[in-house]
Amino acid sequence: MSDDKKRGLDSPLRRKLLMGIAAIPAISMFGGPSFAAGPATSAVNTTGLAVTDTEVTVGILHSATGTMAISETGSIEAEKLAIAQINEAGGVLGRKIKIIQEDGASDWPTFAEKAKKLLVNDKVAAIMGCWTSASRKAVLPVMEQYNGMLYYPTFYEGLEQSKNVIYTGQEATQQILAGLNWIAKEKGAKSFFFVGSDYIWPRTSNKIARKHVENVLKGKVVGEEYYPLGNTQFNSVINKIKLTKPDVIFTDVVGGSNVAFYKQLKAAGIDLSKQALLTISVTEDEIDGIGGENIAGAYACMKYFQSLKNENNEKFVAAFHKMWGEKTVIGDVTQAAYLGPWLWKLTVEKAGSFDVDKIAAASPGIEFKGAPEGYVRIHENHHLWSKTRVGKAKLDGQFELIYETADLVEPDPFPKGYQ
Amino acid sequence: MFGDYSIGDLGSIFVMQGFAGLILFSVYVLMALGLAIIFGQMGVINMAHGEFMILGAYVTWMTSNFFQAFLPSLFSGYFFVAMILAFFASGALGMLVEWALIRHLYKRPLDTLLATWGLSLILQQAYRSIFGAREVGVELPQWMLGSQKVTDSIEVPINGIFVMCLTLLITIAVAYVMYKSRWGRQVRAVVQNRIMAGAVGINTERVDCYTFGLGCGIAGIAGSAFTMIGSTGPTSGQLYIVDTFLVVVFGGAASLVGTIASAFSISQTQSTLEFFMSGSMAKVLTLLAVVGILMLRPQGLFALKVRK
Amino acid sequence: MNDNARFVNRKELMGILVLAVLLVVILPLSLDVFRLNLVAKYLTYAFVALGLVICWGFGGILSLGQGVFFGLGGYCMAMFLKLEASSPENTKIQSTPGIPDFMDWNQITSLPLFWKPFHSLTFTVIAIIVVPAFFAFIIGAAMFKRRVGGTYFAIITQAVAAILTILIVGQQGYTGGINGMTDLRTLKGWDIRPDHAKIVLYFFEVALLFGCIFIAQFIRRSKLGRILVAMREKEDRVRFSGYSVANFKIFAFCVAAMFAAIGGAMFALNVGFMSPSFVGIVPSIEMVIYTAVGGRLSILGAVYGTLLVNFAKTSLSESFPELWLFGLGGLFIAVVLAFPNGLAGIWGDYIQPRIDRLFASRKSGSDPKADSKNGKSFGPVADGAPAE
Amino acid sequence: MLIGHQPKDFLLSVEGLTVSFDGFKAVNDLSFYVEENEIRVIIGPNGAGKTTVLDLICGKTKATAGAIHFRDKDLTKMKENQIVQAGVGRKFQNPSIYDDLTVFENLEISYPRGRTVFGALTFTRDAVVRDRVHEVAEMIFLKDRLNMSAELLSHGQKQWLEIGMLLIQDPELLMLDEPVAGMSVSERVKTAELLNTIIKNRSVLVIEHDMKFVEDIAHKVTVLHQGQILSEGTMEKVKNDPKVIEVYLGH
Repeated sequence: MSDDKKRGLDSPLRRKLLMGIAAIPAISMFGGPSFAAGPATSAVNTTGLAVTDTEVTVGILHSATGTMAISETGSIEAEKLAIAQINEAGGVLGRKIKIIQEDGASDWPTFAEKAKKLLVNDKVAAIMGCWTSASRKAVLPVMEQYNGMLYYPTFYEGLEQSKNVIYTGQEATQQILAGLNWIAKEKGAKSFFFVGSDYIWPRTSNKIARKHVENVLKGKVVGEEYYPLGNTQFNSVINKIKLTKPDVIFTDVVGGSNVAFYKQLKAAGIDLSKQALLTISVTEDEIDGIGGENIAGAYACMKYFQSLKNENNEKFVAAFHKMWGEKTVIGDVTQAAYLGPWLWKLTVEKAGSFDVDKIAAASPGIEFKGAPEGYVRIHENHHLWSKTRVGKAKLDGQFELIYETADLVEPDPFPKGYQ
Repeated sequence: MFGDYSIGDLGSIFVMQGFAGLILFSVYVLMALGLAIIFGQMGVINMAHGEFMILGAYVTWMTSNFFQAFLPSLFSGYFFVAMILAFFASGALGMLVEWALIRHLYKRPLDTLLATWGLSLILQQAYRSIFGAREVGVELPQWMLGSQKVTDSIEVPINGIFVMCLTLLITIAVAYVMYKSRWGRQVRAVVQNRIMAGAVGINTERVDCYTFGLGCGIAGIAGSAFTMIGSTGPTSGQLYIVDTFLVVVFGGAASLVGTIASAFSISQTQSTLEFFMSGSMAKVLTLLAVVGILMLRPQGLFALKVRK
Repeated sequence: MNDNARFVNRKELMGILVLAVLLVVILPLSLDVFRLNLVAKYLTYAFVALGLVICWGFGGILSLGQGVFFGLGGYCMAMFLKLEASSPENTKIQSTPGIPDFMDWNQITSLPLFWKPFHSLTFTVIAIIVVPAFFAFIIGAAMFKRRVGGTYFAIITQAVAAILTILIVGQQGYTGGINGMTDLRTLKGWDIRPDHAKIVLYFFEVALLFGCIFIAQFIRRSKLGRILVAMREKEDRVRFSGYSVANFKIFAFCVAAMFAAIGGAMFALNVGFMSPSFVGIVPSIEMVIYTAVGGRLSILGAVYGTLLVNFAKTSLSESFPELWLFGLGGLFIAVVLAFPNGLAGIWGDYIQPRIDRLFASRKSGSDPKADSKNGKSFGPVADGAPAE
Repeated sequence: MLIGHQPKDFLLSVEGLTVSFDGFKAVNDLSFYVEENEIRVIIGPNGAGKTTVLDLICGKTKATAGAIHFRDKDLTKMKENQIVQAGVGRKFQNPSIYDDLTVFENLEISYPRGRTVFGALTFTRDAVVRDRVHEVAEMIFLKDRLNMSAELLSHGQKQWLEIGMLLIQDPELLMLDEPVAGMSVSERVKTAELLNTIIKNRSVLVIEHDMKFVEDIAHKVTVLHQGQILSEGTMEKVKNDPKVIEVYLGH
């Protein structure tokens, strides 16, 4: 444990250094693999993208500053890692990937502005980016107007589908339903208490969860509460939870509020080894701030945990740690962000072109067997087929895999009966 | 909504809810005390107050790491050391800021607001560069976790009790320093008549510097205490700033009693409302009530009528 | 002295012309459409800064809640555009076609009553001006009649900004929540997204901006402007000269609110969406810094200050996102400590006198007395004491 | 309406006026009357409540009890600007002028026209205004300083400017708080001369310490002590009042 804590002192500095290195096109870091001469540029790029005979430019657009930097740092790291690996393996159609990174500064209009800059000025072939729904909603019209390609990593509320976006995270039904089924069966849960931050993702997720609890599981939602983003006082809702004694607390609290919520829950004497709690908003990244001791015993419903035991994941975790520091944790979104550049590479190679229209058309059916979460495939609706998993938080901040769906779950961004 | 519950259940919930209100009250007092000293006594609006608090939180985090690494046997007591260090770290930074920045702006209170806002941006970025963009988790000693069972159905969180005791202690200390000690008399003398105070031999510059340092130091303690209930990240300080200012202004800036009374009324209103409606609406209604009352009574709850 | 009574004097006219040449000729010719659209976005903040010059610079009333009015104006415009973008054909995949998408997501099945008037452009344009002005009037009347001022007013406006943000985010079925209103497309059937539309909108906005500059200039040149300055300095004296100080403050605050609202509406048009991230405390304070950098007493300075800070923000954050926050923070401190009159102060103290000397040596025939007088009141009151 | 109506029409009647600050009664049950065209001087030791009385009349401080009637208007219920518009002008102890404006602008702002927001916006500097400003400027010895920024004036000139600002308002009741304080001897003489011209055709309420000056101008003197009237009457009568001698003049 003391080991775990010491890293905090040295890792940011070290991360800084490493980031600086990574900013140099990754070729220098990996010793310059030889790039096979690819097909002629005129053939693979008919729309004036920033593609030369040796290089293709891709944008990374996340918040490096502001309140969201806490969450988005992992995504930036994962995307840089994936791109470095792709370059090491020979690039895309014989071209090395060059990164232009922009800072969305946790501000939605800035995201739109930077997205536009990446597409219009820099003519990037694809953008890996966005984290919050709000930033994606701001960027989406820009992507559609200027015909860009966005790889969006976060699990989100659904109700969206675009030719110009590949959603590498799960949409709400994909993430939630299997988890609810599991906990209802496993714990015999009949009553649920929902706590969320007050914005669209928790509200939509809870709406879906409520319909599922009431209509499918024949259970009851005994409370549904929302707090403003950044709220730090949860004692009142904790009292309500104590009053209603739900079988399951279902949470989608985000950001700094998360930390306050679990600390106060623990302090109020709610023992998560006895009281079932299912969260869809806490990944390994969040536990870093919450502290493992405050959340141990809670269940999280995700598609990926750092502790997954498979060959792909072990390689991924090792590479990630090599690049970003041994103790950097990897959460669900970080893994989904890692998928973005790979899926794009595979699609480009299948389409034989960087043109956005061709990539959009070629995307459905693309399979990525090297995904750390296991096999994934792009659906016609541009979301991913993926498994849903339930993990139990441990003291050391990792999750222990408890349950996973047998098959890939189909993404359903406009779920019938849940709207 | 209460139909399904027994009288006993409801009773204990109301007790616990009252306690939740008291915790919120303590948190508000702790946040606002430092600001009340600075704003009330010096008229300076310190927009970087939240960042001084977070400095205290980071100091606590570093202290806990240090104890875990080098003095694991004393870990259970590290929190007290951390609070003292937090006080001095934030206080020292505060005095530095006073000397370099605030001192030149006493005649322009609105400008201190802009300058300290700039300072808060710089501090946020500094935290991000030094400690990383991610939040840090501060590990607490075992005895500070969990809750104390009072009866079968009534439990009170230990960290809540801790915050309340701390608040009481600091309030008494501040009251003593401000109203009983020689130094407190000097501070008040400077507030009432700077020129006269200077003329009778009070070093007004030093008094200002220490006052600002004291306010920031208390912010540091508050930040240290809040690692028990909240998050520690580069931008966490901003979560507190509006609430803090409203508590101080609502109380009537120059009055310590006012600050406490206002913290009490705001926290009780909010925690009561929270029980009957969603947290978001409770917050909106509380803020609206505060702003509404301030419009009717702009001098705050406890301002004295003075001869101008 | 007679010159003083005129609405613009020669030097001020020169200043306005220079700005006009910059905005109408130089920038459009030298920038591509993307960058020009960025300038258009920055200029929407210039409206707010201009309003702050009147209410903070002249009147001494510092509002930290200008984002509220920017937001109200922007939301009014965005509601109209959103309704137009939500025609039944565009929204046929929704369970209730014909209402904005976010309402559909929140199980709202019919258009709320307060949305209905926003089908009319005329109503919308009126609302953009009237709603924020009315709101400012209520706040102003409540505060100024009871003589709340200075720091108290600043903090209360800040709280108002916080309340409105929480409300907009919380009532997402009616407001679009934290995502805001996105994907705005057409204005009366005219697509606002393509490049040529952006250019038209840019010029329209510049024209509006000059309209506001002239209004601000008119106010400053009128007796009302002098009363505001007098009030900032000696509020009591103004009262005892027979003026109702509160009414003048309310007026200044309302004008500032209207300017901010026009800026907000132009933002919605230029950028194509509106979100609560403009309503809160952080953007409101940032808008104050634009004014401070330009010089809080200078009408034209507000425009230059806004452009400068935003250009710096964009270019610095493109290359050094971390440095940017240090830079912005440092800018706040530097402006307050070293240059309380901002760019206009630097211009008036250092550059203008040299130019004057240059001119004076060339044509000694000009009236030196009038010149020095004008120089002073233009370089916007370079010697003026800081507002507070 | 008949109750409390004074048999004789005073310009200003102050009755039972009381104000307390946290229990301390700065003015205690004070009554006095000022006639048309009367020059009344209020004297009294420091802290007697002189300035507070002026503050109460002009609305700067609100009375705890009592009434102040100016003609048939109850000033205690009016705001400062309304009181000014009713015809009461006030000069403060320290010169209170607008440093950022020129002398001309200082006087112009005080010119009683365009006092509403809209009026101020549409106010034009026409010949009538200019002539009046020049006329007043001449009276207050600042004719050739009209375009000067007011902050550059000397202390005495600032006092004159403030008097000029009152003059241009043409109030029926003029209240002056220590108009010659801090002036040089020559300025004092000029000020007395100035006051003698401007007090014609109006009532004046003056607070002053300079006894010589008081004797020169006062029709009637009121002596305040601890918020109450100690003595009232002609200078002669007051000077010989033993109570007054004890608390004030004797020292």
